[in-house]
Amino acid sequence: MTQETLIQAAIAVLLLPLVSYLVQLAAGRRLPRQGDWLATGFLGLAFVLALTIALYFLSAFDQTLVYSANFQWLNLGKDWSIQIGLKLDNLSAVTLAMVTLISFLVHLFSIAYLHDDDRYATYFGYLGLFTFSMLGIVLSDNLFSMYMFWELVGLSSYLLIGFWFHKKEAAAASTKAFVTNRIGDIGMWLGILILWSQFYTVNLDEIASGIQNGQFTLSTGWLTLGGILLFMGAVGKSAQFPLHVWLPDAMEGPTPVSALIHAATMVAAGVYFIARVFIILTPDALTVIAVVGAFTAFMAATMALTQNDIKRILAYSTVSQLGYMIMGLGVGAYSAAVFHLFTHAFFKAALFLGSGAVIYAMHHEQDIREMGGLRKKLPVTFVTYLIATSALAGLPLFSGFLSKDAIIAGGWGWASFQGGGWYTLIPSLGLAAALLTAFYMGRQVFLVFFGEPRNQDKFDHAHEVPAVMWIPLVVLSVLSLFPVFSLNPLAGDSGWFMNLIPSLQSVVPGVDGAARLAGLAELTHHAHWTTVVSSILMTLTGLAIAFVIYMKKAVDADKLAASLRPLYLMSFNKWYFDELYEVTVVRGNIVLAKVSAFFDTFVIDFLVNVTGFIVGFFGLLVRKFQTGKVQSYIAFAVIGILVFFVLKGIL
Amino acid sequence: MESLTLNHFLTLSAVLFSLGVFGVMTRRNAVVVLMGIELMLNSANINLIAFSRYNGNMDGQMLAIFVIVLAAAEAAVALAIILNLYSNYNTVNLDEVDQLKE
Amino acid sequence: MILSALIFIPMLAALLLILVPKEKTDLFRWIALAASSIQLVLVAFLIQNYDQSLAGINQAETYQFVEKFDWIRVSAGSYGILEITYFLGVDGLSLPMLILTALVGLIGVISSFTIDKHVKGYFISYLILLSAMTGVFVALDFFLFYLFWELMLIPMYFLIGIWGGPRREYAAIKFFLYTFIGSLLMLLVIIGLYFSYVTNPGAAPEQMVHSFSMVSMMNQQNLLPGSLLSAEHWRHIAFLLMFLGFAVKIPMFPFHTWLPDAHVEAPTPISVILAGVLLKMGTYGLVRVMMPVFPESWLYFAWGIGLFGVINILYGALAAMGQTDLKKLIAYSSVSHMGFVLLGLASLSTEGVTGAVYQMFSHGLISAMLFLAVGVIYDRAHHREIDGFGGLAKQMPVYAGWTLFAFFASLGLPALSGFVAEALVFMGSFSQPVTQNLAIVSTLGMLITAIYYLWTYQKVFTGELNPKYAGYPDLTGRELTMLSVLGAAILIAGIYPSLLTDLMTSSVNHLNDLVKSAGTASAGLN
Amino acid sequence: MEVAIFWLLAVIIIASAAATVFSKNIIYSAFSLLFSFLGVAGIYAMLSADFLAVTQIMVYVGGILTLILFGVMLTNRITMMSLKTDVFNFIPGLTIAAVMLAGLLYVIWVTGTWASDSPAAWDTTVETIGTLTITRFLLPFEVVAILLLIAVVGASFIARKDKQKIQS
Repeated sequence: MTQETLIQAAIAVLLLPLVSYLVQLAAGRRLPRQGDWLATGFLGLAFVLALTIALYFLSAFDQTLVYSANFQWLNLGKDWSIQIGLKLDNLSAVTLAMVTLISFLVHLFSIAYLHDDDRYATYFGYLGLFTFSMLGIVLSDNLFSMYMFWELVGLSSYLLIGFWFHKKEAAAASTKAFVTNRIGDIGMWLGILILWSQFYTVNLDEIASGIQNGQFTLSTGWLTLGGILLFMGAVGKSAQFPLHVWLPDAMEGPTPVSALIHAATMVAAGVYFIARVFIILTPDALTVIAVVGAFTAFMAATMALTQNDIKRILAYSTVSQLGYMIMGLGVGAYSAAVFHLFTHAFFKAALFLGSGAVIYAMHHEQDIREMGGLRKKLPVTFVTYLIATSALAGLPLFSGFLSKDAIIAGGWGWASFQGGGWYTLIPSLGLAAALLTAFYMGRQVFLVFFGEPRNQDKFDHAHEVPAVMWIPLVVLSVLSLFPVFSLNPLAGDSGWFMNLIPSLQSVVPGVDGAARLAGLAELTHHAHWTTVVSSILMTLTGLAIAFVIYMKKAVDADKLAASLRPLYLMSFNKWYFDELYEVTVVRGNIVLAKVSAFFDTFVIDFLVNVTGFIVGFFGLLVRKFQTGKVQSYIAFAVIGILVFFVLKGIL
Repeated sequence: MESLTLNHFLTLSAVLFSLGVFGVMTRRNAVVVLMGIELMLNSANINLIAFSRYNGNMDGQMLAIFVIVLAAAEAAVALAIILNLYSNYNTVNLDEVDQLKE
Repeated sequence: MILSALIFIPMLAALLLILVPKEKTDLFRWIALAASSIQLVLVAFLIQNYDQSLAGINQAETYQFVEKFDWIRVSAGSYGILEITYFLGVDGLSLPMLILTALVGLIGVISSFTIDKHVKGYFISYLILLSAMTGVFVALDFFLFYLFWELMLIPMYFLIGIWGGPRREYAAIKFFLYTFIGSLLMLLVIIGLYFSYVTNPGAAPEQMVHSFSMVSMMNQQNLLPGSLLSAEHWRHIAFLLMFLGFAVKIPMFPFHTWLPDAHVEAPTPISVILAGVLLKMGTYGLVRVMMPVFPESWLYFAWGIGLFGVINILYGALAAMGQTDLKKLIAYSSVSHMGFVLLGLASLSTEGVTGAVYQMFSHGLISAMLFLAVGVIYDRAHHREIDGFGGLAKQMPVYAGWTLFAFFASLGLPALSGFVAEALVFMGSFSQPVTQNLAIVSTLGMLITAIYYLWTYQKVFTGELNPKYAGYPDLTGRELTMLSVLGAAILIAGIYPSLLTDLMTSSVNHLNDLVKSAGTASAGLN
Repeated sequence: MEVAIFWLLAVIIIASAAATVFSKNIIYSAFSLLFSFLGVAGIYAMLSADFLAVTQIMVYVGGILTLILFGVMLTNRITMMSLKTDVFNFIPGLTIAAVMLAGLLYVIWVTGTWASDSPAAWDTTVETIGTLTITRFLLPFEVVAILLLIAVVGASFIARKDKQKIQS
């Protein structure tokens, strides 16, 4: 394949979902079956093309292979212009395939899941728009169009989360998602502005080479700030602390949408973006990123412990897993983090679609306390769910283990590279989160699929889902097995993925990129086996605790909760973040707005009217002279003339 | 007794003008006000002609002719207005006519 | 003659309307529609024949479609020769405004089809308004500019005062007085400029030609030595006075309070015109007059102007969030968005000024669309209380979709025109040291804007359908046409801005260079 | 001789003008105005403006004064109503007039810089005025003529009794 063909194929992949969106919006309702086959077909076609591209890159297996093309979007007659283009390298090629695959499967799944919805056609249109925006981010070779697609992702998530807008919670959740994301976007935009004002280009490669050549004239502190600001975008999109609050609420959207958001499109965008700008981040910025990531991983895992909504547990697990990826990037384990993005995408999509299948089977019951024993009723779902859970919990032989292990190993390596001490807290938090993950996933699986049915009525009506729903589950769970990525079930770094997308060398001046890279790799390698052992131990411990509590019922969960009541409440109420934000940010905003509106009406407009009244008052005063008597007018005229002449004489 | 100068005429005209102004401002009767205006016009004419005479230039006299013509026109229109006023208000006392205020 | 045609065709149509009997209401509508369609066609012709490489601004010979005739020429002895010319021309700053005027004017006519009170008077006023607005954007003689500027006031006063809402008289008088005071200040400075500039410096005093030509005032070598405006402090004072005149129109904080009142009371098509075109006249005045005529004052006050821009952005957005009336909300959002224009112009960078002009264009389209959208629901429900609706998306899905489109356009969603403008303004203002701090603060505006639009959408369109509104029809064909035409324009301008920026690039760059070089020249003198 | 005539005329003019202004009886006012006009005509004659002097007598005395008298008659029915008319705003009016007079005198006597030499008197001005009227001042002459016509028409229109009002 020539370069042109590849680029054209990539453009086709990008545009097919958009075409699907436009067709669905314009004519979807009039098409047979409301056009679901058309939208799904478009995505299938896109996937085939993307897979071809990815296979081409795989077969070439060249770490430096890059194809790019761009065009001039805006030229203002100066010596710079805004060039927008796309870049195909190993990372974007495989991501393209991953996104289109998951989107395709979600389309397929939705055919059954939403078949009796009023706005069935619109729904598929929105899915297309969502996929299009994400693909745009993946393919962009520059910050500008990345930002544009970034915001479009925000729009499509708004549309999809609020798809059932007649529910108040859904409408509120969609607003919350968009606004929270906007906060991050502002940071990202400021970061872009810092780079723009230095280099007058938005092309990532040109920025990187500019930094490398020392054309960044401001101090390194500015570069760190720029990096942190760019990271803010990812904090919003990838739901990192402190902007993670939108993601659990986003569960108000249809379940397949959650799968799309959590696995392939929205939250992945943040991590993908940081991976794209990774080389220009200073060590200080990376440390901030690592701290935020590790903290998020741990915090979200604790929140997931006590939730009862099947989707919310998964939502917090997503936040937690994203924390891992961010932490991985922060500690310099670039390829491990990107690797985790992939493995996570598949098993998390499987989990969400699986939970969708459960909810579908249980007639829209989402509370895991109402479930139980479903493995007999939903055998396919059960098996796939179990595989995906194992991958998420980090059991060996599953993909999740490979990538998670690589990240934690990277963390240890980084900690010792930095000199140990407090830095070891980062990988430790990661390990702790691994334990918690194993526990809450175990809890979920035991409560949903094992034991006795707790709601007999709903249980009796449950039945296995149709083929369009379980086929995606099977595909995704197969992709969660270790051989897909690495033939060695205990070491991800020997697999094709981490060799195809190796770690990158920093271009920041003052940092010996090559030495840093080599040092980190060396130390990570040392930490590998201890990590394997410790993380397996953690996972097994977590699962064992869950088993003891929820399977054997050796310890009563309610009593345990009561004895640890403050901790339980803290977890159950999500660390009171929503309440905190409600009291400070939201209320503060409303108060400020009301004060402004009040100020405008009663101070500024009042002053305007007072000016009017003053003029009016003088008018009244002057009116006294308007006696209506001709002679007084003459008198005034004469006086005026006299005054004029007197003044003329004086001056 | 010294000979006449321009200032003599100007002084005469000034006194006449002031009397006219006084009349216009203080009299109630519209007809008398009109007389005051005529006095003022006359004083202006005296000035014009005096300057004309002492500058040896006919332009002043020409202007005075036009002033007289205008005075005639003005008197005609003003009297018509006064008559109209009288038929509408039944008075020619200007202090009772203050509709202009509104 | 094409520019004269552009200006006077609506006026001729208005004259024609006077002859039409009062009962033939449909005929008024179609004549107005025809006049404004012809305008659009003429503007298309202008674009077709426009040479993008010519800059205009202070070079009279690079203006295009120029019409210049002596109008009044009086010899005033030792004062020299006083001259007023009929001088029209187009450059890269006025062409986008003409496109906007023609497009929004046409949409306004279509939207006026629902007016059924004194139809004749309405359309006559409307067409005169259209003429005056077009005239402002093509006049290159100050006298002519001022004439059109004032001419615009009168029909606007009647359009608000007769066809408006319950408090229409208050709003109309407030609008009139506010803008009138502003334009008086402007007139003062225009006269000062008139006597301080000549078109032939160096000639004998009797031969000096004082002209109202803006172009000659933009060339500082035409400044008469020893005249009032050759003193720096007087120039600054004159600058501020004139700036005030334009600031009222923009409207700039704290002179903005007429806008919400005027919008709330004005009928829908007039709100469309008011937000879509009229506000742009203020900022157009800044680029057409203030920057090239007073370059050194502009540089001197740049930070302050930018600061007021930021206050506009943030304060307008916050005030918008606190509103309960839909139209007021959009009016305050206009205040907020016009702040971006000020910020961009203050930055004096190519991106910033391009962004500012682009924002003028884009905000014209977007606010027109927003007011149309509000008009749709007002026509049905006869109120505009944000809290009084709920769940309309269920009942009127197409309408909800277009409104959401307009909301997102206004909050700066990429791929829509507002984003391009705001992005350029941010880029420009951030890259200039003078306005960098302002740019950082103003990004908060992006957030607040998002919040209030989405809250509004949430309150009005989502949730369970309020049973009061069940049975409301969705968009009619006419409403859909207007919204989709504007929507398409917004989309095109957002996806491929080069279509428009190419028209204005050379003018904007020339303007920038002019202001900057004049600033350094005067710095060298001091 | 000349000086004596001037003073005589001046006394006549000012005395009769004062009588016009101060007199309480409107008929007295009108008749003293006549003397004032005649005095002014004399002053014109002294200033070698013979044509104007004659015009003054014809237009003012013959025309305007007659008009005024008509006005007096038509608006003050002698039988029904006192012809007396009083003065109001006396003090302010007097003050303003006095200040004005002071100002004028100040300008004339103190700051006036005009020449006061007396060039030779003209024999007769009629011919010059006639020539000037149809040459240099033709346009103002025509304009004034039209104005006069308009005034005549306008005056008769305004003074005309409103038919509707009479009927009602």
